[in-house]
Amino acid sequence: MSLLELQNVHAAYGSARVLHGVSLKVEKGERVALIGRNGVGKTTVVNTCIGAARLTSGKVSFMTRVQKPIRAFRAARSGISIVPQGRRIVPGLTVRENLLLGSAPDRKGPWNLEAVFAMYPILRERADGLGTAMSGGQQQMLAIGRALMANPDLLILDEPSEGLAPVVVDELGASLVRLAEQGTAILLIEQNFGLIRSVGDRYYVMAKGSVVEDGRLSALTAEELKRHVSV
Amino acid sequence: MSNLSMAAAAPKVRTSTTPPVLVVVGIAVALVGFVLPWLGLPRNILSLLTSASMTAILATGVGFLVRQAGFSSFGHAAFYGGAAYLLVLMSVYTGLSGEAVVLLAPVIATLAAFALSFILLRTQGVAFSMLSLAIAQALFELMMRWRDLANGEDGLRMRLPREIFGLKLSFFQKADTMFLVSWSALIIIIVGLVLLSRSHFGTLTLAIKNNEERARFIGFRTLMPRAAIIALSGLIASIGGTLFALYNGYITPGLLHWSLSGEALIIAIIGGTRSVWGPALGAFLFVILRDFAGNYTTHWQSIVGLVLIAVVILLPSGASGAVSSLVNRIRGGRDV
Amino acid sequence: MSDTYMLEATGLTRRYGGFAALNNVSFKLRQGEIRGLIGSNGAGKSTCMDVLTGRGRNQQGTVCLNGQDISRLSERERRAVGLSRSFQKTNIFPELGIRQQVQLAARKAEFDNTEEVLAELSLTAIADRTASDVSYGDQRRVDLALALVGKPKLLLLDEPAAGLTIEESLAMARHLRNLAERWKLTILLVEHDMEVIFAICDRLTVLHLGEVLTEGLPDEVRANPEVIRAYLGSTFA
Amino acid sequence: ADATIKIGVATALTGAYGDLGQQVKRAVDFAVEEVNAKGGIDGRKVETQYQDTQAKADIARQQAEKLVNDGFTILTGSIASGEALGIAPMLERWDAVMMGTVPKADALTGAECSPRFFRANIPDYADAATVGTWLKEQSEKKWAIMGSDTAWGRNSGASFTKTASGLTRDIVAEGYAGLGTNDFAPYIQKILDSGAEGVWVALAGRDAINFAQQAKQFGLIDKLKVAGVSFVTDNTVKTLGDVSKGIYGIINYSSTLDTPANKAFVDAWAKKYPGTLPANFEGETYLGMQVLFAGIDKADSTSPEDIAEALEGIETDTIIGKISVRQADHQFVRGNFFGRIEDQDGTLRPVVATSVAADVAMPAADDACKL
Amino acid sequence: MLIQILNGLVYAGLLYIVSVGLVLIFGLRRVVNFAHGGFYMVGAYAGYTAAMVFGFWGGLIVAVLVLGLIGILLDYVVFRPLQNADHMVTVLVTFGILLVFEDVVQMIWGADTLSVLAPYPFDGTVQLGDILFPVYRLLVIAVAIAVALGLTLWLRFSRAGLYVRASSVDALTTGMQGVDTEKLSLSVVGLGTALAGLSGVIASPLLALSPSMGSSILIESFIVVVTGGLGSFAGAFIAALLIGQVHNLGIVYVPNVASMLPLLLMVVVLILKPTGFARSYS
Ligand SMILES: Nc1ncnc2c1ncn2[C@@H]1O[C@H](COP(=O)(O)OP(=O)(O)OP(=O)(O)O)[C@@H](O)[C@H]1O
Ligand SMILES: Nc1ncnc2c1ncn2[C@@H]1O[C@H](COP(=O)(O)OP(=O)(O)OP(=O)(O)O)[C@@H](O)[C@H]1O
Ligand SMILES: [Mg+2]
Ligand SMILES: [Mg+2]
Repeated sequence: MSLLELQNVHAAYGSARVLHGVSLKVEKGERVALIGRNGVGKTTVVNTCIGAARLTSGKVSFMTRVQKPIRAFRAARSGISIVPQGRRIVPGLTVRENLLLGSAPDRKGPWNLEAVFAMYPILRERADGLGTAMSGGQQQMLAIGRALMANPDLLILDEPSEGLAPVVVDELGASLVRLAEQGTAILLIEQNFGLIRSVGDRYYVMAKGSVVEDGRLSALTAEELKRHVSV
Repeated sequence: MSNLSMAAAAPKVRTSTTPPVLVVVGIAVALVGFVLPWLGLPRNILSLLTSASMTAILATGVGFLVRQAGFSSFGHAAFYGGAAYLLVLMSVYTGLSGEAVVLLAPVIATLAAFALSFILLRTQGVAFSMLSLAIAQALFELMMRWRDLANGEDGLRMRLPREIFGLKLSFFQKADTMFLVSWSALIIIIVGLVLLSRSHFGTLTLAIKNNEERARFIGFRTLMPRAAIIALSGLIASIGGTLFALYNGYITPGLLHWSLSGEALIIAIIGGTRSVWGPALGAFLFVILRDFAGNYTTHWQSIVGLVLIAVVILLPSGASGAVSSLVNRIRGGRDV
Repeated sequence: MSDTYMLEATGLTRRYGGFAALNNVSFKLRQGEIRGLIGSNGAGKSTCMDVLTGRGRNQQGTVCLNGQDISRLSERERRAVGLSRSFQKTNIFPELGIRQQVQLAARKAEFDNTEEVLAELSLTAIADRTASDVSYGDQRRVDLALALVGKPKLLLLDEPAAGLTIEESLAMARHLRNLAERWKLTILLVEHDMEVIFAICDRLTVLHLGEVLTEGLPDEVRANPEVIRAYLGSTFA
Repeated sequence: ADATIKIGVATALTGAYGDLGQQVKRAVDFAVEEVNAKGGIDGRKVETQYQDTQAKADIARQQAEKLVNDGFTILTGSIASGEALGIAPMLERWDAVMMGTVPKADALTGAECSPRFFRANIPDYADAATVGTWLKEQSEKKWAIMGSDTAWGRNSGASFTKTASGLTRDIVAEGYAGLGTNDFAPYIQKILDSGAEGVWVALAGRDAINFAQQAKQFGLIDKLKVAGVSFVTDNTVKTLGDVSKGIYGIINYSSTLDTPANKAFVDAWAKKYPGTLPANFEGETYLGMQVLFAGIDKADSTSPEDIAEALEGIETDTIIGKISVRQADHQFVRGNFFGRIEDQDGTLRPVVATSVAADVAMPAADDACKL
Repeated sequence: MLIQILNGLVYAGLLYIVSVGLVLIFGLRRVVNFAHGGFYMVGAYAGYTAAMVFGFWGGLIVAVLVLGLIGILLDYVVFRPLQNADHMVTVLVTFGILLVFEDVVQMIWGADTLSVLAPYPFDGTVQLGDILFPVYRLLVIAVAIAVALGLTLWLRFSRAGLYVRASSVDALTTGMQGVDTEKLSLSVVGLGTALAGLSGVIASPLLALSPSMGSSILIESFIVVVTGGLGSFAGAFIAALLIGQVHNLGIVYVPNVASMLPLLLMVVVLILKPTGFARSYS
């Protein structure tokens, strides 16, 4: 069953058209990487799925259900959690509250406050401090933890390695792989080759608002991958 | 970096230059204003336009503050009414010449605006609005309660010599002649503000409005420019108030009341604060609408309210925004 | 290299309540040096930049630029003596055009090569667009452009390569190296992208839990087991 | 004699004094309809136009000017004194004439008097004279004042103080509340704490109601003798019901006045506005219209200047008897009344207890007025 | 003196109930809702009319329900379509609504002032020391405390409260966590206006009803909200307490400047602490 499917999606911000026919699909348990240069529209793909960019034509479906109109909360309720670019930690809430915000009481799974704290101990230490009063990388951990709290079927991460120390990126890669092995599908938007390679299985390459290529990462050499990202 | 990062989307350019058509229309409107008194319009229309142009000056001041500094003042009546009160009080209590009184009133009001700006600038957003409201309202209460000075809610009559600036006082109190005065003032103010907003100072204050901290980090002082904008906006409002007092010869604390400040802000937003001339346009529309509604029904309040809601919802960038995009569309351009 | 230091920071400290985000950190930079400042998340790197540039309150320590004590100067005055920075959390003027704001930043320093900076950061094509309308990566480069124009003497960059592709990061690294030589810039670079760090830094300072863990040549640091454990992990060791 | 007589009514149709403006409108409509039914004045029909002033002086002035520009040069309708004070100085320049029927500020027929302004109702200083006659007979020695913090309220308080001290009564507490005050509790408590035996109230409209309602809850109305000006109106009674019973006060006009002319008026009124009796300001406004029409008739002209001239010194019969318009200050010289809210024919209403004759009720004209 | 302080508490209580709805709506929609004064007024009138059929308490329930519905409508028709517009625009729309409401109320109920008697069993007085105090006034204090407690507990400790707080600062992110923010804001705005209705009915035995009653209390409640710190419930509570006292004691001790004191208090607080007593939901 495809958890997320975009069919020939065109999307815009106001009158500025950004996506020109994007089709992609994430099946249950898959690990998919979405790559491309700055400004090609990767984040816009995510934004379209939560209604933050305007879908002008095409279809977006969660769990094979076509979304119309697209509303942010539907994604979450269909089991899709997002680690947004720029982290979007909610100001005024404590770390714990930010995490609780992400939890979905009616979804079962291994993730809860304790599990997240175990993965990122710094969050436990700071549990009652403001989420926004942490360093950039710590906030990134919080954003990832928050997304996991819902025990998602599909985890979308928009440049999660940004601002993370190399060790932490390594750990993130490992934990994403573990997650995938437990059955959570992953859509990873990244610039960091190491992370793409260690997590991704299939890939899509975007350029100028459309998907220009897709395939299996294992079939790509490092050189080819580099080239794709630079189109 | 080697490769160009190409934007995927067609560039969405926010026009920073006014289309020439608009400039031409603007000049034409300004000129038409100067011949209006000779067109034999009914007296009521002319006196309506005269009050509207004073309101327009006030709204221009308020709108400029929104546009250039991002502050929605709920207290500009303090400068408008304050200047009017200064003028009348000085005319009653001091032996100053008529000319001095007329010139000093806006000057003092502006200095007050400048001084107050340092208090106001400690806040932003809604708190700024409310602080300005509180200061203005305190002035209102003062004029209301200090009966010996300003005669409370019954108001005060101006006492100026029969002639000022070599002109008969009645020149300033008749609609046809006063219209020329206030219209000129309005045009000068708008042209001045347009020039100012294109200058370095204009860009700098816009930058400070956007991100005050970063402005400091690229090496600019941020307090003084903002204080200057507040003072300037106060000056504009007080010019309007001075003209009002001169024209009416009679003032009441209503000129200081928050509802007048609120009205000015409404007018500015209806007119659109993205352009310098928007609030003035809004003032003419608003004053004429209210008069029209008042002539035909006592439910002018509902009508004004409903029109306000409709305009604001249908034209979120205000009347001037609508005009601009209309002009653009006529010229075949894209909607911006 | 001369023996005079361009920047001398001593005893930099910032506390939040009882917690010291930065605790008595000292280091010195030579003229023309590119210094990498690395360390795990929350180590205090951004805080260190803040203290150097006078951002925020309750900071201790002295900062000397070319022998002049600038600890008491405001952000604006520090910029005037040649200290310029970029931000980890994008900090630009969203409503202004990209060229417009870069020119504004250049103005104070009577600097007229804004076009060059725009071109080198690949911003020329989008220079007339409003900053809030470009992608996140583009905005990060606008932030960098604001720091670069005006030929600062000392440039503090907080994760300039974050969100860039590897290609672009390396291009940026080369570009910085280049600038440093041409303009005789001194750079303090915070970055988690080790390719960038190892490509251009002369020396590295490693922070950990608000204190200096070690300082040295890139290769020394890279081999330091403590740094590997606390920060680098397997990939770069 | 063909032109119509155009009366412009600039009054508070909305806003805090909206209820008073509506009273003025009802009375003017009534008077005009009545005179037109009789064929007009000298064959000229009377026409009216209304403009809303919200009781704000600056708007009032603009609206009055608008009316004048439209040819409605005979003005009336001001509620707040400030409105009339703003308009009066302009009347000559506009070539208009104005009949005030509600504003009570002394200055209107004093320092700020105008050759084109006439006043039908009773100014503050004259009310004070009426109070004296009543207060003499009251046994309470200690009085408090609860006034509106406006020129009118302050004036009224000051005149009461003067009258009271002349009669060896003490003022033990004084409070003046701003227009639109919500909570009168602190004032009420202050009065109760002061040991006053009576309280003089100079509040109007919503303030009067608010005060009365809250004073009742604190037991002040039951404990103290309460009297006031503009307090004892049909409106207050209608709103307050039993709360208002027994309150004393100056009544400038009451539908209970026992004269044939008034009876006829009240009957006709009840026909036009079924189920209502003319209230205080309705009576006073009608009175003003009666005299105005007489003036126009006498002038035999629609020119404001002629009308003003004809009104000066005119003497005519009205619903409250014969009255004259004083030449010196254009004030109507007329009687005043003191009364009490009582149950009459099963309804509560202000009932006249004492009538004060014109010579006592209307002290001499103010020297400050130079016409 | 003690009685005067008690009177101050009563007024503070009233101000608090009026203000708290403003705080709620401001918190969620970032809009200073001028229409709130109108809702308060409509609540009072609706309660007045409904009371003729259902009695005071029935009227109270009707008014609260009617106002809640109006709030839901308001959110649906105004706040939601305008959520991406400049906040000032939305503020002006609410101002327009206030104007329309005042006019409509005047059309239906007339310009005359109306009054409502305190309901049984709160219509009497109690002996406090040697002074009689109206029981109804004590009830106002009690209602204010109940509202304060209820709201605080709800926002602090319930899941819905967490959602409200989150969505007030970042609706999109909150939505991404599976919260239907639009439904949430319908109910919160509805609750806010229902509180306006409640305050209108509660106020009516104290204050006379007139079409201008809304605007006359609006500014004072703005002062409370801003002094307390925008969006802060605890702040509003403290500010209402303070302003109630300042207002009352001012009238007693410095009557000539009493009307300026709350304004000056706000100015001073904002100068010393520009964010008011508190920063965010607390
Ligand atoms: N406003 C604040 N209040 C409390 N603690 C803070 C605040 N700002 C930062 N901190 C803490 O100070 C420490 C240092 O933060 P800093 O931002 O300097 O880290 P950093 O080294 O830049 O990390 P990163 O690589 O993740 O950006 C962190 O533990 C952070 O949580
Ligand atoms: N709010 C907006 N309004 C108008 N255009 C926008 C807006 N946000 C993004 N764009 C444009 O849409 C295009 C795609 O942006 P998007 O953020 O999806 O890129 P991206 O691939 O995620 O880039 P990055 O790697 O930099 O995050 C860019 O050209 C950008 O300029
Ligand atoms: Mg992106
Ligand atoms: Mg950092």
